[in-house]
Amino acid sequence: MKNNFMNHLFKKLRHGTISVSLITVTCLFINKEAISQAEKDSAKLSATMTVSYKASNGSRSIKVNLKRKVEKKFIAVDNLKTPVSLYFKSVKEHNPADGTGLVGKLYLGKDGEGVFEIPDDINKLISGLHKYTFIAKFDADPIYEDAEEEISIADSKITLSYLGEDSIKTATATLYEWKDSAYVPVAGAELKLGIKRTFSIFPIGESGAVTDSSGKVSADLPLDMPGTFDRKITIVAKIDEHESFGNVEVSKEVPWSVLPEPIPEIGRALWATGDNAPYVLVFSSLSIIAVIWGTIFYLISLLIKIRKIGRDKSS
Amino acid sequence: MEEPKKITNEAEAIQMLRQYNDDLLPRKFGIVGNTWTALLIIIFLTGVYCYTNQLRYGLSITGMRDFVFWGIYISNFVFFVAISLVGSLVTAVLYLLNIPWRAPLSRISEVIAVAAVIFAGLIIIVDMGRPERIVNMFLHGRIQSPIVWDVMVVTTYMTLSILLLYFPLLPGIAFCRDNLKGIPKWQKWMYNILSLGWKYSPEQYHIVKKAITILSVMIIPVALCIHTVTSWLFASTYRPGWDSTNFGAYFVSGAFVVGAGGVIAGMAVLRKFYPSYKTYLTDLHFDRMGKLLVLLTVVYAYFSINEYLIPAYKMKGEEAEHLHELFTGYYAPLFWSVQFFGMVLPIIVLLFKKGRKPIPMFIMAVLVVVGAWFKRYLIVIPTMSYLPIQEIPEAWKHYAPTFQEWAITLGSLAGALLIITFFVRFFPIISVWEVAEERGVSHETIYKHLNEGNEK
Amino acid sequence: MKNETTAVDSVLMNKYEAMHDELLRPIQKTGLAGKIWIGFLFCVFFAGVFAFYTQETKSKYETISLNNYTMWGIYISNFVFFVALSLVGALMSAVLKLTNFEWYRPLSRIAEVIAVAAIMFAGVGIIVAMGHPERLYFLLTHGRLQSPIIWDIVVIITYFVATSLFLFIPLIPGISQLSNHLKDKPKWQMWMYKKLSLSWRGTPEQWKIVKRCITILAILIIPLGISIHTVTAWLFASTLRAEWNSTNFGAYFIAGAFLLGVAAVIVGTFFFRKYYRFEKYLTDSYFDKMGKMLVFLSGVYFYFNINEYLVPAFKMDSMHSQYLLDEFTGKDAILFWLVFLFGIFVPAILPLFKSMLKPWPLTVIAILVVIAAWFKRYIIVIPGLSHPYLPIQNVPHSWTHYVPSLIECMVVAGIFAAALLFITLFSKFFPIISVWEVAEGDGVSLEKINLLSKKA
Amino acid sequence: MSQKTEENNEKKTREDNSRRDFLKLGVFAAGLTVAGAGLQKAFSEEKETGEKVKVLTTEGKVVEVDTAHIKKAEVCCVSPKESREGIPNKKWVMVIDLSRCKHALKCQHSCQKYHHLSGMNVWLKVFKMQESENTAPYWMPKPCMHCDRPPCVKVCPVSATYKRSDGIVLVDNERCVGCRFCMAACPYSTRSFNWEEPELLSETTGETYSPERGFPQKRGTVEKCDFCPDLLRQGKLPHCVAACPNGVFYMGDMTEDTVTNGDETLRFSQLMKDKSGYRLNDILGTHPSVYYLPPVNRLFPFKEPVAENSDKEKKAE
Amino acid sequence: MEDEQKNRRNFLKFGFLAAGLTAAGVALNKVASGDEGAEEKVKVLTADGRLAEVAKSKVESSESLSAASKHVRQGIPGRKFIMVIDLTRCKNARKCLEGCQKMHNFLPPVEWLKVKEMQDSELSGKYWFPQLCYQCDNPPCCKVCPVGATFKRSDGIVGIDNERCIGCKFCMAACPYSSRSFNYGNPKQVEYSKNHPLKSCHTMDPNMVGTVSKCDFCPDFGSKGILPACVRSCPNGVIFYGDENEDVVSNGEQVLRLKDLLVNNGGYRQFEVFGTKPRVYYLPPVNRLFPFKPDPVEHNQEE
Repeated sequence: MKNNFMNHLFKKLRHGTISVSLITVTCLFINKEAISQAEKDSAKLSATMTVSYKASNGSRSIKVNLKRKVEKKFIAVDNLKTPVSLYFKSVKEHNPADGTGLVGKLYLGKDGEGVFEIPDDINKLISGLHKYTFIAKFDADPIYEDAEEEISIADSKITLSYLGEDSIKTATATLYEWKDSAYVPVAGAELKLGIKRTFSIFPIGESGAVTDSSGKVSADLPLDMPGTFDRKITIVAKIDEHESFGNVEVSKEVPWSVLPEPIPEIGRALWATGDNAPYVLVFSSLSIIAVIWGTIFYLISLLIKIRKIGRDKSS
Repeated sequence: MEEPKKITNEAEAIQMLRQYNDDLLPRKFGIVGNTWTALLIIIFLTGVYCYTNQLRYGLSITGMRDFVFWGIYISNFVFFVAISLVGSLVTAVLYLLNIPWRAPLSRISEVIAVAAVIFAGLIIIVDMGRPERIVNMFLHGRIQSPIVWDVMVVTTYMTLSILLLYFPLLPGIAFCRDNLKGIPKWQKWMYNILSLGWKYSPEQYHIVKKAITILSVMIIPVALCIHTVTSWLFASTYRPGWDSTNFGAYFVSGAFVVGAGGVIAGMAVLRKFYPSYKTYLTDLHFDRMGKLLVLLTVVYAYFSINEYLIPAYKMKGEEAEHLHELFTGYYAPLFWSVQFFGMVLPIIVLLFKKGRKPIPMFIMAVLVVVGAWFKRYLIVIPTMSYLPIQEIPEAWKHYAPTFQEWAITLGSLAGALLIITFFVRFFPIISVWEVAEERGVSHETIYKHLNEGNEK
Repeated sequence: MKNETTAVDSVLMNKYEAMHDELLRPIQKTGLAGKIWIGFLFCVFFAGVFAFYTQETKSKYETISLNNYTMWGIYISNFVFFVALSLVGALMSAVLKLTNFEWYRPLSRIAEVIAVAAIMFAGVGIIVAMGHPERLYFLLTHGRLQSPIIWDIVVIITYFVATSLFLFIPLIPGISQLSNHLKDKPKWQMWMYKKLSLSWRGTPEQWKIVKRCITILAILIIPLGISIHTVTAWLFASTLRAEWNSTNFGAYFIAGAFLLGVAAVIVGTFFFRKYYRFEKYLTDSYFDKMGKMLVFLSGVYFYFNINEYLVPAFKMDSMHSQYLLDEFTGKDAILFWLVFLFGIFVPAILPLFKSMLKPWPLTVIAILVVIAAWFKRYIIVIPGLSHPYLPIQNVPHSWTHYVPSLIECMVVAGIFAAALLFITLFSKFFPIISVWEVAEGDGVSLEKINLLSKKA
Repeated sequence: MSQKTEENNEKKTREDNSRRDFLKLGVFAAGLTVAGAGLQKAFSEEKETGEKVKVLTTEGKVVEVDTAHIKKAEVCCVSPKESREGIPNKKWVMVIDLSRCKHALKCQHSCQKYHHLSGMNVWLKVFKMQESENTAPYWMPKPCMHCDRPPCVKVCPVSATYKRSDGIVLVDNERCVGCRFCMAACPYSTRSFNWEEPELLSETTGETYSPERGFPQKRGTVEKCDFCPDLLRQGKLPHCVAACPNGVFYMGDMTEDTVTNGDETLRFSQLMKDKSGYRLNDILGTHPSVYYLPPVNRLFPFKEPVAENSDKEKKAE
Repeated sequence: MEDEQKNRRNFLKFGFLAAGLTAAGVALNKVASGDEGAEEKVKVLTADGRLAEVAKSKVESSESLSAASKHVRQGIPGRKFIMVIDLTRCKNARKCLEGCQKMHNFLPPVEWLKVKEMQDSELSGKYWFPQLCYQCDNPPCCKVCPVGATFKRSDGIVGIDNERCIGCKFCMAACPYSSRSFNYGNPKQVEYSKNHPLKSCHTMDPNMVGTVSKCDFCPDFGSKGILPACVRSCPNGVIFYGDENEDVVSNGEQVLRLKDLLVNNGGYRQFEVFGTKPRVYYLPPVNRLFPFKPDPVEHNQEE
């Protein structure tokens, strides 16, 4: 049913846009020709692709970064013309050639970066595997040589607990890895605790803390840290760029009694919008205008009166 | 130089009124007048052309850039607002003070005021980056902004000035309608419409008198407001040189000076090209206006001293830089010439009786007016260059108006003069009935005479 | 025609003869009420002298409540008040005279004597405020031309001399009359009259000289009056303090001074009229005119107040906001708004009603204006001092709130009493209305006036 | 003509935020049932390129999709009306650590680039400052201060510039009448004016205008630093903060009391206490939202730049 | 305590005439300064408390006993005194103030040197701020003085001649830093001054009733290369003092290059915007040595 609907949709679209597509192709062709001219002059450039993995509260994403070396310095690639494709290696039909197993395609941004968010469905699908490998690659770019990069991630899990009754409020995080069909605590891994803020995570506890034998790290929360206006605060536990787990992050919203400083209201002020002018100003200016323009209209009525008198007399 | 004698004898009065009317009816321009008008039209049209360029290419055709972002348009605007105050000065203040010699001057000053205030409004639109959005002023006007206050008072003042010009003009228009022969149809039609069916009836006359009194009382505070608010456009900022509580009074007093100068210049020109006006614009008028100009200039000097000496005594940070530039720096030549020619010299010359003759008066008046224009330049422009200016091209630091900017500004000045010129061409520039009234002619006699003219 | 004028003359002559007699009455004898009044003033004055003696001999910590932050207290604000009051001489006798407002004549001497008393005790008031009054002569030996205080001293002395002359010269004919006609007076008094009359015989040469002196003084005294108050304003405006950092101060002070002066003359006129029974000469019509003047001057003063307060209030920078907010809504608000109400709004609005232009109501208004004017100076000088740029810390609590001490109040009251005493005693020795000036105003010739004084 | 449109289209496709692309693709891949009407509307405006990709579905099936559909919808663009309200429950604050600035000008370049600023208009300036003869010269980056009592907003006659609840002062260049009073009123000279028709960079043509982004610019209107509210809405740091190599800029939300320069996250109040934060010309009572940390123990010795502005000057001439 | 005071007193006495002029008072001082008794011997009290006899001409200050003399008005030749106050080190110990009060013989609540609690804006950190006369190079106080009682000297110091001061207090109104005091004549103070035998050549000691006084940068020490009282009394080395011409300042322990100190630590002057050009620089309170603690005591509550 679903597929039918989609196919129907696609067909309809294809018919409607053939001519435009043709032009696009021509245009691409012209482009390509121009570029191939350039290719003749110099060989394709080589670029280094780095791929990193991130799991945040169970949702996964892959970040692709493309750099190239110019005079011993790495700079971001901002002119990759072709999209980067991401494949999931464990899918049986995986075939880079015909695109099977493709998770997605994406054009890199100007900073040479792009993030593949793994869709929920695929995420669910691969969750059971506990070990996953992704391949990012692009080919046939007019400027850059083809590149391919693979990343393998072992399954891990962070649990986050919070003890907030006493005057000392503590957050504890435990790191587990999947070993022999069960999650077991990991010791000696650098596990960071923090509080979620708009742009970043405010670190709490000692910096560089590693998990103990039971896989735990704990830290006290600063008691004067303001939470949200609805009395909540989000604590975060994460590992960064772990060699086998990648980036894993877990957050938890907990009740918090410290309210932020209220945002000052602009109210009726000189610097407010026109509707919010101070009453004194509105009142005084309107009254002055009313008096003066009232008189002006009275004077104009006098003009009319003069005219009326003129007419009366002449008639 | 005695004041003209009062006339009580009716026959004499009628005789005099006849003479007045013959003398004062508008007439066709001679070659000089036509050349002058043509010249003004050319300058004005050049300005208009340059303005269309500005509309096309934006304000980039001007010499203004960030940092010095208000240029001669704004200083010209301030100048126009200043000169427009003369209407309220001569017409209203002198009227209310019962100064006996003011009647022949009132219409000259009022037409200058109207022309100036119209072009003040226009030039501020010229200065806008987005003139088509002037409508936003009404859609989204913020009462907190001094610009909105300025828009309100300029409109109000314009209306009041036009009314103050129009009310006393009614009998004059009617008289033209009835007595001008051999004029084109459209002109006749214009007089017909504008005279509002004026029948020289006492009721109408009474209404006019009443309206003039109301207007005279009302126009003074509005005139003070218009210039005070204009000064607040500057004084409400933090910039050195503008951050002054004195600005209101300083601007108003300066405005009276330039206004009086404008009227004197107008009087001298009219007297020169209409020899018959000598009877009305007598040496007495020049003498009195000369004294008035001295008084006004002295008052202006007082405010100028307060304006410059108090900060100069303190020589505070950025203000010191500003004052040094004015007193001894880049702007010093202009500054001292303006002070000398626009203030000191007129005071000295006009203190002497010989200085209060038409020709020296005319020269002094022109000096005052030109000095006043540059004074506004000095108020507006130098102040804008005292914040750390870096990372910008050298050319941006020193403002110099471009040719097109000058053309537009001169065009606006020509436009204002054009209004005055056309007015002189089509309407009596001296109010017959007011002059007669001043000479003690009773209202009844005036009606009688006017009716007689009507019958003719 | 000629008969007619002689008839008018004789009526006038009779009038002035009667006036002479009546004017001599208060000089001839003093009633009980007058004696009590003079005695009372003497008591207050001596109390003030005693208070000053105490202040100078005892520690100033105990006697006055000035401190390192509020270093200028009511002595200075009172000084400003007196300087303001002294401007009335320039206004009433000179400005009105030069602008041909003839009705000033009977009031000129009242105004002049108020001016002399005020400027005299302004000088005394400033000595009282000094830490080392005995070092006053240092101003001569070590004077620095750069200091506004020196400017102030110079203009105060000049103005004092000029006003005294302005009081004395028109008085000469009057004194000669007194020495001719007064009877039963102690020898010294007669001797004084004789000496002071400078052998006045009323010859045309003498008259000519007197007239010329008066004209020169009338012209001289205006710039002097303006400078004395402007320089006094600059004492404040030349500092870096936010609350006084205003280029508007000169004009603002002068406008206030004129308003205060007119109010003071109204009060003086009222009491002289009432207690010397001069209703015939100081008629209701003077109150009518003075009331209108109050309205006009309050309007002018209002204009400068607007500039003074609204321009910084629009910006509300941290330097100004502290004291502005204190004045608008904070701890000084009640005083501030009361002063505004009685010092500006009441005199601007109430005299617009005809019924308020009668002597009684107008005097009440004028007294309110005078009191408000005193507190206005208090507001200008004192509240701002408790908001310096750097915070006030670690000082006794009393240093942050200035409340004048008893000694200070007594000294100020003493100064007031002395000024009033001067005015009262003057009126007990000299005619308070200048007969010849009034007569001259009515068109009586000088020979007649001479005749008059001889005849009587 | 149509070819050009195609090119633009193509370019746009590449420029667009890839995350959105992917999301959309994901939607397709999952074969989610989306309301037909909405989809149709979305698709009817798009053109196919003919290039196909295959995607894995949840059932493990492969579906073929046209690349043209791997394209996100319009960049989030807030309407002028919404942009007047401000991001709820936020109060932005910036801290500039003067001891770290070495005039690298990366902040300025990034700002210019991402706001598509052309010509001479610079939103973020880096000034050489020296308070008095004996004291040290230092570099001072100067964005708009986003004052809590903005003198520019006070004087605007038409509410074209306005103060939002989150502290940002914005300019709506569809409302601005170009009177330049705000420029006169601003004691920090942060505003610039579009004196001529701005050289619109091609990627901005056809973009919907929003006061939150400031482009495309319009001739005869005022513009200035806007704190990048479009990024703030997405929880991203403004361009200058992200671009600075030395961590000079800290950005944060006052209600959260933290600021970050991307590398480190600090308590705002603590930072103010420790480093003696101050505001520029605080005495004017404008209450800026930008705080400075004094140039004490500077990380880099002060060096005058070589040949400053030579190219710019040329351009202006 | 008493010993210490005595020592200081002795120290002060050094260089001054001890006996002859004690009783003579102001008038005599003037006379004394006039005559040139070149070889007249005078007794002076040395630092260690002994009396010594020296030729009058050898005593530097004897020529200039009257503050009105030209020498004092000109300043110490070749000097350009300068002060740097490091706000990171101040913890409101108030020892500078005590030292100053002892040295210059005045009693609270008069403070020539104030320690204020400052906060630059609502959210900025609080800090302690020692504030004294800034000896501005463009002094607004000197501008307004009607009799030249306060004057600018070549060594940078703004002096007051309290024998010339007429007590109009205009200089106090003109000073934007409120750093001047007026001697209203606290009875205790009057008594104290009366009993105080010495009259410094360069300073306004003892305070004279009805005149203005203020921090004077201790020029009589400066002329001998001794640091001012406040610098020496500060336990935390907050205040650095020196000669700008030598480009070196010292707080008693450290000796530092002036330019380096200012440049490295972001030195600034209070209210640069007034254009007064103070000779006192501050180093901003960044990374303060002592956490800010509000002062529990309100000082000088008694008059």
